[in-house]
Amino acid sequence: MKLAVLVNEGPYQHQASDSAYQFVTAALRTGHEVMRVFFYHDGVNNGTRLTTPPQDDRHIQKRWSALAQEHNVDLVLCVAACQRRGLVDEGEAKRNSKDATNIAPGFRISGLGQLIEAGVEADRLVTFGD
Amino acid sequence: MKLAVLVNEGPYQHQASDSAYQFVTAALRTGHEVMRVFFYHDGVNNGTRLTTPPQDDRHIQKRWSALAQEHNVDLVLCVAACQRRGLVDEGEAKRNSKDATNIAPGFRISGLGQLIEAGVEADRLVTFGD
Amino acid sequence: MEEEEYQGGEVKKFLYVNRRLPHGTIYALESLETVLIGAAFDQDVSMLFVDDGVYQLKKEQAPESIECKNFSKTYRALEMYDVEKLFVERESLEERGLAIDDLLVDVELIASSDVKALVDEHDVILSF
Amino acid sequence: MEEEEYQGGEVKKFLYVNRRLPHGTIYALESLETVLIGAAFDQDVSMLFVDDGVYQLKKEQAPESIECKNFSKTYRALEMYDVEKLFVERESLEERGLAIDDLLVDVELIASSDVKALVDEHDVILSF
Amino acid sequence: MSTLNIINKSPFEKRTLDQCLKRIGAGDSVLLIEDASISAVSGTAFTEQLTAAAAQSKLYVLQPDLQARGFNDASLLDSIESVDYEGFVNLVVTHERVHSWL
Amino acid sequence: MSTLNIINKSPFEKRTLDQCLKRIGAGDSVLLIEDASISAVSGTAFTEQLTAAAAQSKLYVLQPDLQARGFNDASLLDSIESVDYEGFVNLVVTHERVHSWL
Repeated sequence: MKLAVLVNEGPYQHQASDSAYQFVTAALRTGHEVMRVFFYHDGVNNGTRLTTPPQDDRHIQKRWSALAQEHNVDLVLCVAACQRRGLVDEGEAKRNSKDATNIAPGFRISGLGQLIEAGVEADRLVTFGD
Repeated sequence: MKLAVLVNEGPYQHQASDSAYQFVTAALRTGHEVMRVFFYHDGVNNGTRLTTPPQDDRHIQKRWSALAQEHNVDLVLCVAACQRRGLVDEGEAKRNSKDATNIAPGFRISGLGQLIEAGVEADRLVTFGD
Repeated sequence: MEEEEYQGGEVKKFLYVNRRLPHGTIYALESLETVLIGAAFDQDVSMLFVDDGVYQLKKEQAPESIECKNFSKTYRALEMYDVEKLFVERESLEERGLAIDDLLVDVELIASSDVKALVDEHDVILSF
Repeated sequence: MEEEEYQGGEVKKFLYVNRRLPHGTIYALESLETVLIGAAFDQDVSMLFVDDGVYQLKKEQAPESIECKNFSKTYRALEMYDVEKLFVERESLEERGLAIDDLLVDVELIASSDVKALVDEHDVILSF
Repeated sequence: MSTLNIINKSPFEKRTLDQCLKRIGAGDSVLLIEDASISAVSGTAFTEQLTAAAAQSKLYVLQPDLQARGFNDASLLDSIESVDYEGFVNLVVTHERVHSWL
Repeated sequence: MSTLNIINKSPFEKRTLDQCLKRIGAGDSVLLIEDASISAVSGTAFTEQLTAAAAQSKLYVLQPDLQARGFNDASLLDSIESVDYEGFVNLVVTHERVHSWL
């Protein structure tokens, strides 16, 4: 079956991103397709490459980036939410005159339309939040 | 009286940072000293200079930075919380081999000891969170 | 936003469930942004206000008092985007001492016991 | 952390109020980090576990199941940091079907009606 | 005065109001801010509980938060006093300690 | 099956469990994850409510979340079935839609 996932909270503060990750890997293990993980609200904070969690802890961003690379999962950060929270890629840096970027590999910034599209095209949409 | 404030949530997602800001400005207006605002948990996300909120909305980071400059309020981001969430200054970038910084003017990154110190030295500590 | 186009052709029934107060968190505002995009994509969009979500439609909101954006007028504009199906749960209003006259827009009142049937009619449920 | 020193000399009584479950949010873990720093600063530190906070002390936590850090053993190490005053509200345990034997560490049980007196003895209340 | 207790969540959403009220006593005050401000409005399912609590503790509501959500002082329970941010600061200063029930 | 309802908050902290249960019906299921997992443990103040709910809807708990918090399957109410993440995926697939009560 074709699944899509929505993540509404940032890494570490809430379990939402952990639960979503475990759900996605279980779905892939059992032969389902995960066509997109859409990050909204504080969820966009999962997509920064600037975190340095304690060495004995999980690295949430790297885990997502690896999933994108190994299983071709589309990781999309909502552009409006990124602008409010300070998530920036090359294009956004240019558009909004920012002097740095912080987006992590495997993530892309796009519009809310990508969430609606996921809702339409996936057989099921599962939301993780606070 | 000497006051200190603790902010536990990031900008926009929760009202905590707004409430803290309004409280601090009211305290300054009424002749009190605000010796420190300590940002913990997702609160550290208030200190990124990379946000671009909608033009008709308040700019939470700039508002805090202006307060630091105009009233000499000490804005401290907890270093451990910063590492988990991806808030980086020059020193942290060097220490953790990051290729960018995102800290905003007027904020500094330091240890949790600064929160304890605020608790000891201020006459009252007021917490804003989720 | 030029990228916001969807050529898929398929139409699904989206139900946006709003259960939180406005202003204390951003969910009400960002949910509304999603509703507008969903409508722009020509999807079939309904909104359900239950629990503290009914406060989102309260008249006379003045968040200028806390220097926040007054997005409550956007609910009035939903009609222009063909979002016409706004459902409000009667029991949620009553517990809060609110009546239909306290609301900004015309809504359809439903009973708590009708919520399941409404949910069952929809393909995708989004609750922030 | 070399910067974590406080030379002020003044000692205040800090009460850490823990009201949330571990693992669902980071508050329990980051609260514990604050407690340890507070103790290292030679402040007078007490901890109060009420409501869902009592679950923080539950034996046999195994967050490896969700790939999270098992910080529950840190509660056992608190004694070494001279954090010896752990208070647990009896009613909070009872509502949750828990008994003192379910807890990782020795604690002092207090009644709900004693919480105010405990709070009144402290200078700074931190609740995450 | 003893402790200023701050509550910021709606009692319809979270149980914080109950959890706070049963653990405070003489000399303590409660300030309702952010989403908790709506509990100060009369005629809700929590009116009775708050009226009873007001017999024991002094109750305040942060007026700008109430106004943001579409209510004014006329909607308030008689036993609850409305303050602005400067009044909030004054409450902090006049109590011995502050307890935010998060 | 109709709707898979997901709850992630403790019923001692938030009222989500009540709010969900009163609005679902025949054919609907409830999955308790994250902090909500502890409501599946027997002998709590919510045991009676969940036992009653199980007569109407199928109730599940996410076992890894329960284990993280120090409980195992032996602590569960008889009427609640324990699933792992693959079981979670299977529930999503076998219901017509998913409703996360946030």
